[in-house]
Amino acid sequence: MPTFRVTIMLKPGVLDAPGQAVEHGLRALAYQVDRVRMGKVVELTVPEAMRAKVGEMCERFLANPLIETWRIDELETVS
Amino acid sequence: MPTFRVTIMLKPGVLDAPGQAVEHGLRALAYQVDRVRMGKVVELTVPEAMRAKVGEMCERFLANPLIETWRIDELETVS
Amino acid sequence: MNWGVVVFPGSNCDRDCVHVLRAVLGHDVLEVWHADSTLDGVDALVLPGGFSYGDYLRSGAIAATAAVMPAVRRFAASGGPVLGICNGFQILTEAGLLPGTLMRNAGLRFRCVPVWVRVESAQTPFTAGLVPGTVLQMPIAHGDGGYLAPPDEIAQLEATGRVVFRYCDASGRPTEAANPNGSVNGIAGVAGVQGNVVGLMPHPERASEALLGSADGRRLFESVAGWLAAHRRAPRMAEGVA
Amino acid sequence: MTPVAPTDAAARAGLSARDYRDVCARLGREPNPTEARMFGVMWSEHCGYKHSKKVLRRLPSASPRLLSGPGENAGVVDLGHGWALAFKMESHNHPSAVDPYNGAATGVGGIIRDILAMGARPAALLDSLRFGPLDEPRPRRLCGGVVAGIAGYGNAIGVPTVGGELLTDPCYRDNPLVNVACLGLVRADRVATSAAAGPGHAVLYAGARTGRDGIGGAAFASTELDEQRESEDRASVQIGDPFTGKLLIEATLEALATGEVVAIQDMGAAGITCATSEIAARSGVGMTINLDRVPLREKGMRADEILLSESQERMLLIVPQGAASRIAAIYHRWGLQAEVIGSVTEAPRLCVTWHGAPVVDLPPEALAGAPAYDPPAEMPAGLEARWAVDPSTLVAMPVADALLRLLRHPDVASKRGVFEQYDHMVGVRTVVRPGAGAAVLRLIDAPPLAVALTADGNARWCEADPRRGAAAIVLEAAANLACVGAEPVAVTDCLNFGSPERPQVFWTFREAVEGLAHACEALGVPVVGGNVSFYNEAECVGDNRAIFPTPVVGMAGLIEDVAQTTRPGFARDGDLVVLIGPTDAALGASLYTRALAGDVAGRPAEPDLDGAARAVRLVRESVRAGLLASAHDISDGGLAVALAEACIHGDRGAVVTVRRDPAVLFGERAARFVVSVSPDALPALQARAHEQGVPLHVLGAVGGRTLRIEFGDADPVEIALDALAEAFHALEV
Ligand SMILES: Nc1ncnc2c1ncn2[C@@H]1O[C@H](COP(=O)(O)OP(=O)(O)O)[C@@H](O)[C@H]1O
Ligand SMILES: [Mg+2]
Repeated sequence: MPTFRVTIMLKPGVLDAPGQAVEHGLRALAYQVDRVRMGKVVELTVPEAMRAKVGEMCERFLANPLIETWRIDELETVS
Repeated sequence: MPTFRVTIMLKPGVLDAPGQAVEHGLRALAYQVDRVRMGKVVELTVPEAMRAKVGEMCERFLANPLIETWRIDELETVS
Repeated sequence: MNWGVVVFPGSNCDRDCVHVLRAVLGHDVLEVWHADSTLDGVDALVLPGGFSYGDYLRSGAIAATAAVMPAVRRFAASGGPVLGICNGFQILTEAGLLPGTLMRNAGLRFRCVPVWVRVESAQTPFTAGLVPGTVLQMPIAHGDGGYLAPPDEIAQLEATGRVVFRYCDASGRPTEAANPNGSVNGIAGVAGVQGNVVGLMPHPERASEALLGSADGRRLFESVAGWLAAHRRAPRMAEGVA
Repeated sequence: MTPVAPTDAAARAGLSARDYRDVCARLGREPNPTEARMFGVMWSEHCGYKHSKKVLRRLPSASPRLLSGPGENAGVVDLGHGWALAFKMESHNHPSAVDPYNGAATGVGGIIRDILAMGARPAALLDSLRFGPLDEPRPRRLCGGVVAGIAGYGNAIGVPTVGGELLTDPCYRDNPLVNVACLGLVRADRVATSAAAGPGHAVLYAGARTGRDGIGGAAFASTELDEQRESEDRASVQIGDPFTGKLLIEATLEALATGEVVAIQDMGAAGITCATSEIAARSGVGMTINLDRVPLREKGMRADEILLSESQERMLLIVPQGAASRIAAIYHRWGLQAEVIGSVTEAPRLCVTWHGAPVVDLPPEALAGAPAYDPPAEMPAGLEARWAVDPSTLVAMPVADALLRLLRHPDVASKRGVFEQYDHMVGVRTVVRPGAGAAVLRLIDAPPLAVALTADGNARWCEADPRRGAAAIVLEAAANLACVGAEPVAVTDCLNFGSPERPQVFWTFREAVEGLAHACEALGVPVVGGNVSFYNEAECVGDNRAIFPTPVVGMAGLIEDVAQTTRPGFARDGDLVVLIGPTDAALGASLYTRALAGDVAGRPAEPDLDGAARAVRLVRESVRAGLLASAHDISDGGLAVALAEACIHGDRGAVVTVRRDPAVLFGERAARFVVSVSPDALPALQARAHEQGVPLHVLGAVGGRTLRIEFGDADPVEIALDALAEAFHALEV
């Protein structure tokens, strides 16, 4: 069965408060960072028949199109 | 400046409650899914000098080594 | 009248709402299970607060897929009064019954504090009995309460009187300091296009008895009976249905 | 019998040679490796109370109100009007040190299931926390993670966290303390038990699936922490799922409401092993368990892993065979697992099979009844020398500076940054919210009854004198309850100490228990349950040493009429400011000397238990009679801090006159109060005080926008209300 990694990030322009917090945290630990963005990953293993539906799953459920963008990568199935 | 994508997933065997809940949601929407795993992504843009430190940042701050594993990929810098 | 209170897995204010509607207001209450497919006999519906499905993925996202939601949509479409409180508000936005979304609080922390909101519109079942400008004190308790919608949507909401509640100080001034979570324009609650679906982050059920510090929230629930009468959706009891 | 040397299996299981011989004696044979591991965990200090058992018998648990005492999962006390409360405190110190968020979150989940096991609906949480100095990075990180973990779990399951404590000291730098108490409400005739299993009954597993997490966690909780172990022990952190925890509460209460559940217990430390052996031992029966029926989360788990897994959100129910499917259906409806994994047998043996083959066969009480030790005790060297120090010579600081420094101190400063992260209102019971003193929760189904809750500890006092200190803690808790008009009905305690194998630590433990016992007897309040956490030792002040002896007390009180409570803040200008209790207090081991001179020097005042009990009663009765406009207990920082707090909470100033003496201003002595009364109510209060033989002094009056302390001489101290409030609210958590 194919496995997909869906990476969901906030749209540019939408305030990424968690990302900013992580940025502060890293600076507090004396690391220099220019920019941090936080996002989610969903790894989906689905029956072959569902392959074509993954985009729809993101659109309808996994992401919130109002504030989020997503990207779908298929992972090489380790069988 | 280099940008890295850190992908953080739960170690195998660690309870993935979010993944289970998402699986439930997808099924409720009549999608067939075999397995769902949830994780986090952190996109870091850091000064060249910090390149070698990214692993340490994960270990010390970005991930919880007790229960999470992480993977670091460098993204082609779009300048 | 007959209220329905939807119980999702992880709802945790359902019993509080039932207590207020039943014991404080003396209304009839039907607990609606998330797997039910009808809302027969319900005059007005509450989606209570909590952490439905753990609020995993996004607050309210998974509950929006629950089996009862089609019935909730039909009820809303037919003009039935629907109130989403806190997590209930998040569920309504995720289900597309209300515009916008609720982001992580600007301070990034869960906040449990009393706040004041100003009633901005009386054009809803839950504010019909209130005068715009009225200041109500109710507690908030949430981590994802920052209201956000695209600028044009916000302009629309403001222009069409669909911003129902706005965070303000005790004297009714909507200041920055009075905005507890970074909501756009200090928006604490909004209504759908028809006005019968309302969502808000503060908890009116926690402010319905003076003993708990405020009884202001009760007025939201009290408004509904009058509104129903005026809109000729006669309460069940009037039809003699127990 | 002939002594046996521990095999590697035993060594792996963490059994000492001595315990291993004991196991062999009880079994009449050597345990197999699986059995040895079960003993290793069940006989760990955390599960077995080997060092504390005998000493704990000293704690009074008798009370006409007691429905279920120590021995059950939590104590249950009758409130009258058909209702009872269940109350219990637990520590999760070691897991929280390793993984602050998950350690604290699972601590909340664990204590909630203890309350649930009594048939009670969890109604409130208290958290008592100790960290190193919060201006250091590691303690800050630990504190942030722990508070977030408690919020993350407690908020999601809809149980309000209505109070607690947060205190800091360098001795907790590497060994934070996370103690959580839960209060549950149950109909007096519906209290559940773990001791009623009968032959033929089905053993029903309910809740989440079993995975590999947290294996050996209980044993881990019983070992000293150090940097190396921190990495090795990672395997044993448990992950909680509050969503499943919430479903488990609702499903279990629904199952209990059928009246068909004969016994129930949570599966916490030592998981299935502990639940099965304890239910069997308490019920005087045996069980046959088929591990193939246990719902698993992972493939390839071994029998001992299944038996010892500490996966969260699981309960074990004993039900009549005929009812099993009905009860299981309730859990299934809530989306949870429910499987019959065995049955109760007449013969008192715990027989476990896996893939058809027997893996365990032993008497349950052998597992459940760990041996009780009599460790050597020895008064710490230098304690007397410390008592000899005169603390009044240690600090030389102007009164105003000292007062503001103390108000800024984390032990005193407002914990708003903490309790605003907790949902303290869900349940619509919270009448008095966190912020000052005890919380008050109304009983929705039995108005106008209410319950007051407080958690208190003072390790400074206990470090200087464990017996006096522990007694004073109980009095402080009672004082907090008195201020809202509540009568103490139940105490639960968490005893956090170093290694009991050190005679000097064990001596302080024994002394502290004596102190708790004396004070509880004086107040006539039973200790209905609690928890002991030993081995709280880590790198601290250079050499490896124990934390301060830190007993923490949770106290629940009954309020007959919720309308009759009062608040700590001054309420009306013109009211008189009155000190109830003796003026003389001690600087020994006070926050004043610890915070301003860095020393725990001198000795705390000898608590006058009888006098304190009378003072507490006087305040409680006066509150109930509506005599007092405000009431606040005097604790850390003494009279001066209490006066400042009463001003801050009431947003009103005051003018008082006292003797110019640090001991009067900053000295500490339990069960003293700052109250305010209208001038015409004063005679009535004085009459009552006289009747009860409680000292009472009118210090001054409420009013103005400053706290003005006069000494009957030329230069009074005057601090603006805003300056006091700024200091008090400065704490960033
Ligand atoms: N960790 C905490 N969690 C929740 N509430 C807390 C915590 N720490 C302190 N509080 C609350 O802050 C107030 C003051 O705490 P404390 O000074 O210990 O009270 P007191 O001295 O009256 O026992 C109390 O209401 C207490 O419940
Ligand atoms: Mg205190």
